[in-house]
Amino acid sequence: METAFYVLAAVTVAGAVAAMALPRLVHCTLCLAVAFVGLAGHFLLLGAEFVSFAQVLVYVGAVAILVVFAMLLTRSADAPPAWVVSRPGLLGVGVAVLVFGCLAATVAGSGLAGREAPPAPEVTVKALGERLMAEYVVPLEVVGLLLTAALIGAVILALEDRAKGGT
Amino acid sequence: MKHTPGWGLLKGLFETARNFVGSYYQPGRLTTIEYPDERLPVQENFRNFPMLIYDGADPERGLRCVGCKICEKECPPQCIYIVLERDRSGKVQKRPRLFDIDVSVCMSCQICVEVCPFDAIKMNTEYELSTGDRFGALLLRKAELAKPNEYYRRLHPTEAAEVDARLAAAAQAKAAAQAKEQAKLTAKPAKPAWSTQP
Amino acid sequence: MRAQAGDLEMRGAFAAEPHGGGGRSAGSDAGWGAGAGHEWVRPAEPVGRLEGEWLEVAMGPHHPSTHGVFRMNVALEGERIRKLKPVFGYLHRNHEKIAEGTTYLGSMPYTDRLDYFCSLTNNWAYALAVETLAGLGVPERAEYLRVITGELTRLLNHACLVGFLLHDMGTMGTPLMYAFREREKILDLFEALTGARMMCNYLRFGGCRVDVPAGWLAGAQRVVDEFPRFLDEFENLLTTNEIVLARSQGVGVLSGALAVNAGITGPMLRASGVNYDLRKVDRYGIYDRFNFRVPLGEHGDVYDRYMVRILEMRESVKILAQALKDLPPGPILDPKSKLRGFRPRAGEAYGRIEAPKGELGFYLISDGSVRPYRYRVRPPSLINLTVLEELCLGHTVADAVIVLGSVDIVLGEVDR
Amino acid sequence: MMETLDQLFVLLKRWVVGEFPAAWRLWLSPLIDAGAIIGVFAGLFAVTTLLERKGLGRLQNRMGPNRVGPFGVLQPLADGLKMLTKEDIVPRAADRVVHFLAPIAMVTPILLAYAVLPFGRNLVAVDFDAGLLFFFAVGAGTELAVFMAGWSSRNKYSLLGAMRGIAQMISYEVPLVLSAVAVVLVAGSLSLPSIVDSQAGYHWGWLARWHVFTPWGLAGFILFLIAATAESNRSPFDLPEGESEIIAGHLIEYSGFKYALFFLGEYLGLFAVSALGITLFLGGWQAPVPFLAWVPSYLWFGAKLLGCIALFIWLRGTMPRLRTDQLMNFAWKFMLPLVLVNLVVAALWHGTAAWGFFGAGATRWLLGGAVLWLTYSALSHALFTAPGRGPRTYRYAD
Repeated sequence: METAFYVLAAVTVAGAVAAMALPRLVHCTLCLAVAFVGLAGHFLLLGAEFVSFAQVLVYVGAVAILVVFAMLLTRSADAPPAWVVSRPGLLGVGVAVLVFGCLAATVAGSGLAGREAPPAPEVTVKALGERLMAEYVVPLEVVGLLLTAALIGAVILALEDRAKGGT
Repeated sequence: MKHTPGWGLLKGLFETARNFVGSYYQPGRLTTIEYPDERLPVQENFRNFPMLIYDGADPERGLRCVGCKICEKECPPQCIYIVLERDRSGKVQKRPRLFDIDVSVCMSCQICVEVCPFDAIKMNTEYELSTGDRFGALLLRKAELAKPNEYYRRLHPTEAAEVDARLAAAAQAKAAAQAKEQAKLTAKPAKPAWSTQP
Repeated sequence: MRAQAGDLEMRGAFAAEPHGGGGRSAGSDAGWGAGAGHEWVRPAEPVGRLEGEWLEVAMGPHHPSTHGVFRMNVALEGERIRKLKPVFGYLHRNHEKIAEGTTYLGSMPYTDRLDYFCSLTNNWAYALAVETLAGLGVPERAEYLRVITGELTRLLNHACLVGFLLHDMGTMGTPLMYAFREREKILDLFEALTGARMMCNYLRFGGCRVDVPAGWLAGAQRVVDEFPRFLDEFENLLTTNEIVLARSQGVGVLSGALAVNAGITGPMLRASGVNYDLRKVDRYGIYDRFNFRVPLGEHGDVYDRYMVRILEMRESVKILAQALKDLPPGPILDPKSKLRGFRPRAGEAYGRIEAPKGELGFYLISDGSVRPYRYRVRPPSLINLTVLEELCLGHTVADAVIVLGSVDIVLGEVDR
Repeated sequence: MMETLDQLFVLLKRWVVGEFPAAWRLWLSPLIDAGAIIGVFAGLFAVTTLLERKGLGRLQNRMGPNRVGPFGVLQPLADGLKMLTKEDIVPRAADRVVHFLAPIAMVTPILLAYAVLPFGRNLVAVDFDAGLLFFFAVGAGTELAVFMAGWSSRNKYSLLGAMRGIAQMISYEVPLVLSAVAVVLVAGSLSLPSIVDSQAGYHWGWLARWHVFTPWGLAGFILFLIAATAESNRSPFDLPEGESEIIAGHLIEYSGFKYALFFLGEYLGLFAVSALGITLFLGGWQAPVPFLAWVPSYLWFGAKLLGCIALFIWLRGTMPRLRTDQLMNFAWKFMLPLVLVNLVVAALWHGTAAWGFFGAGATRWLLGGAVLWLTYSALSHALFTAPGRGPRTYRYAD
């Protein structure tokens, strides 16, 4: 299990780094998908089947595809810039390191770090569903409503643009 | 017209199913001829490339062609090449020394057959002519083109019967004319080299 | 458009272009369209915000659905066609100039090769032109034989065309195979009669080359009797298929007015609702003796063009049944006609018939020699093709393919 | 005896695994499963290519392949040899790495999907609690493969093909998943073996309790089949390949072994999605009638799979292709509402399961069927009928 964790971690991190660093947008997207799959592997390793599969379904099956589709439609993926890391980019790395340091220090300083992890509860899909549909049904519905509103809003925006464009 | 959606799709599926089943027992549905194993019968009128007809047994002497070059002139793609025979003194003889047909050019139009006044060139029905040598083997020489009259009769019986009757009538008329002339002049004219045997 | 966009152009693949852009080098800027004097479909620079970039695609000459070596240069927005330029000439064989250098008879086998699906109607149009020029008559039996072979040709052409059209819609060749199955039977008849399946070279000036062999008429009768069954089967297969309806109705609409102005003829014109069939208008040959009707479309879309052809086949079957019944005995060749040394008097003539694809005409000028002084073909395929862009604009790539299919072209005739 | 025959492969594996030391067993068991799945379904792929060519041939009144071996049975072998010996062409402008990875990315997720499918009683590689979700999740990976192939080939046709492919697969995933959700709703489980178990038994001792014999199940099965056809890019939804329009779409620049891999992936996808349809609606490996229950379960499964494949071949030989916009309209405006209504009907069916009065079954059937039929006719009337559309009559001039 240890080995599996390290392999998955390596894949995930490598995918994430490549997604940031590669010059071609298409390669970045594909690497991002690899990172998503790696994350799903971690969930699986933790025994969270449902979350893992949902991760693949949503992130690989939808988010990555969305990016890909945007690329296909715009063709901006064809022109790779010479070098991606600009000076503000380096600044960004610095900020990221700072933030990571802060968070790590906080976590290490809190009481959580030393505590023995409780045994993972056995989560079945059934239990998950029952929770969502009974206890958390109102938040779920609110989220659904919000997403629907966003969807309709996007459609309306696109429609307006087309009307102005004249075609 | 009332049209239930989906019905057209089902009708199409039914039709293909009928054809699927039908192809196993209705010969009209499965028209495939598995060529190298079986062959369609050659139709009598079928034509492929021209051939030269000779009478008797000797392809050289019995050749009906007199080298008049009409076919060479009339051939639309000009695939016929004729050189006449000359005797020792250089005098042109009434038979071809070379008679080549480039079947890579020939378009099987049969015009040479129609314009030939001597019924010397006819259409062959041989169609398995594929070869690896497209320059040499597709240029048919006189020896390859020459076919006996019996062969022609076998390929095109109806047409050959007509031709034979016509030639026989012509030969008879000629013989009659000759006999008349002979009787009148009592001289013996040289027999034309291209006259055919009755 | 940015230079980098050239990445996706199929550079160099268009170097050998038969028309235009003579001095263009293969590696020029964006591959094509940049050459001098070569008008291409590239849009003017700035486009609307959401219009996106146009993708230029050369469909053909090596494309399975261009019915030969035909090319459509299309500019796509997504999959919508914004511009379309037909490019042809890949199969140009110099037919008209060759004909001016050969005898009248010598051109007859070449006409077989114009529209190689319909050699017998090509023969007919050419024979009609020469007969008009030379003042030859045609014996009655030969006229009947011409009608029989001509209508059989129409059957096989239309059957194959609708097969190809549906194949272009993506039916995996099933209707095409059924059409070819029937075509096979008609081709067998042609072979028995004329000696060749496709390059028939059957008609002669003033009649036909050979008379029908024994048993041929019975065979033809059988084929004609069975043909309506094939048509029923074909219509069951796809005529009311919802996908076919959705694909072909309202697609490639050709208005009657445009069709007339563009000189469109044949089933394509009639599908647009214009009643013009040379068999009725000219009554050439003996068509006034037969009882048949002319189906007319209403919308002028791909579906109408499909259905008009199906209905025309049904009418052709009627004509064939009548002609086979009435075929009189007699000679098949005008005694005045001759094969060699045929010299029509000086003058000019235009002979036209209703070929399966439209009005096929031959225009001849004679100077009294054995060769025509001028020889010109009016090819229905080419002229029907001229409205292609009109029909395709605003539709998708998939529609362009079936619109082209419904025009019914044979490149041998388009390029000549 | 029959019990042993039914469990033959399970016992065989148990025996083989048992022969090895305990440390190996953890790894050996999945390896054997994977090997068996790859072997069996690659074999089925070979058989199917032959069956398809033969079947299409007969549908089109042709012979089909009959030259290699008796009745052409060795044709797949010849095809395979041809594919392997062909030159592997990569366009100069192509993105070589992505071009190389695309076929692999196509086949791998599809093979993974087989892990959760129960091919017979106890014959399943992994029984995930969320097996159905796993199936759909890995299936999503093939979309990326289509994109990789289309984009990396650097061909306009392949780009168009990839665009069509992704749009189509995404759109049809929604009705595909939702039609499966109806089953989940009734069976109360995402695990495929338990879904099969929920269809065990017979009404009145002869009518199998398969979901397809309920109104929502029948509608769901048809919708599932349509969506599955679209997901596996087969006619009438073969737009991404559309060889009369964009020649071969995303596959245009592939040759040799890579093309064969795509081909394999496509067929494996077809088998997988058919197997899922069988599991969800056709009772999985259950026998259709009680007196034939002695036949080993995997044989029933195989027979049903072959039946599905035959159906797909039949459809392919008959149907024309849709157009892109019609395809999208069909998915979003027709299938999606219908599938949602079907979900409601399934819920009603589930809710009224306790009805006990005489003729309750018939009433439920009629009610559910009526709701679905009304939705179907209303939707098709609203979407597919317009003035000038539909069969026409023609006038004649004399």
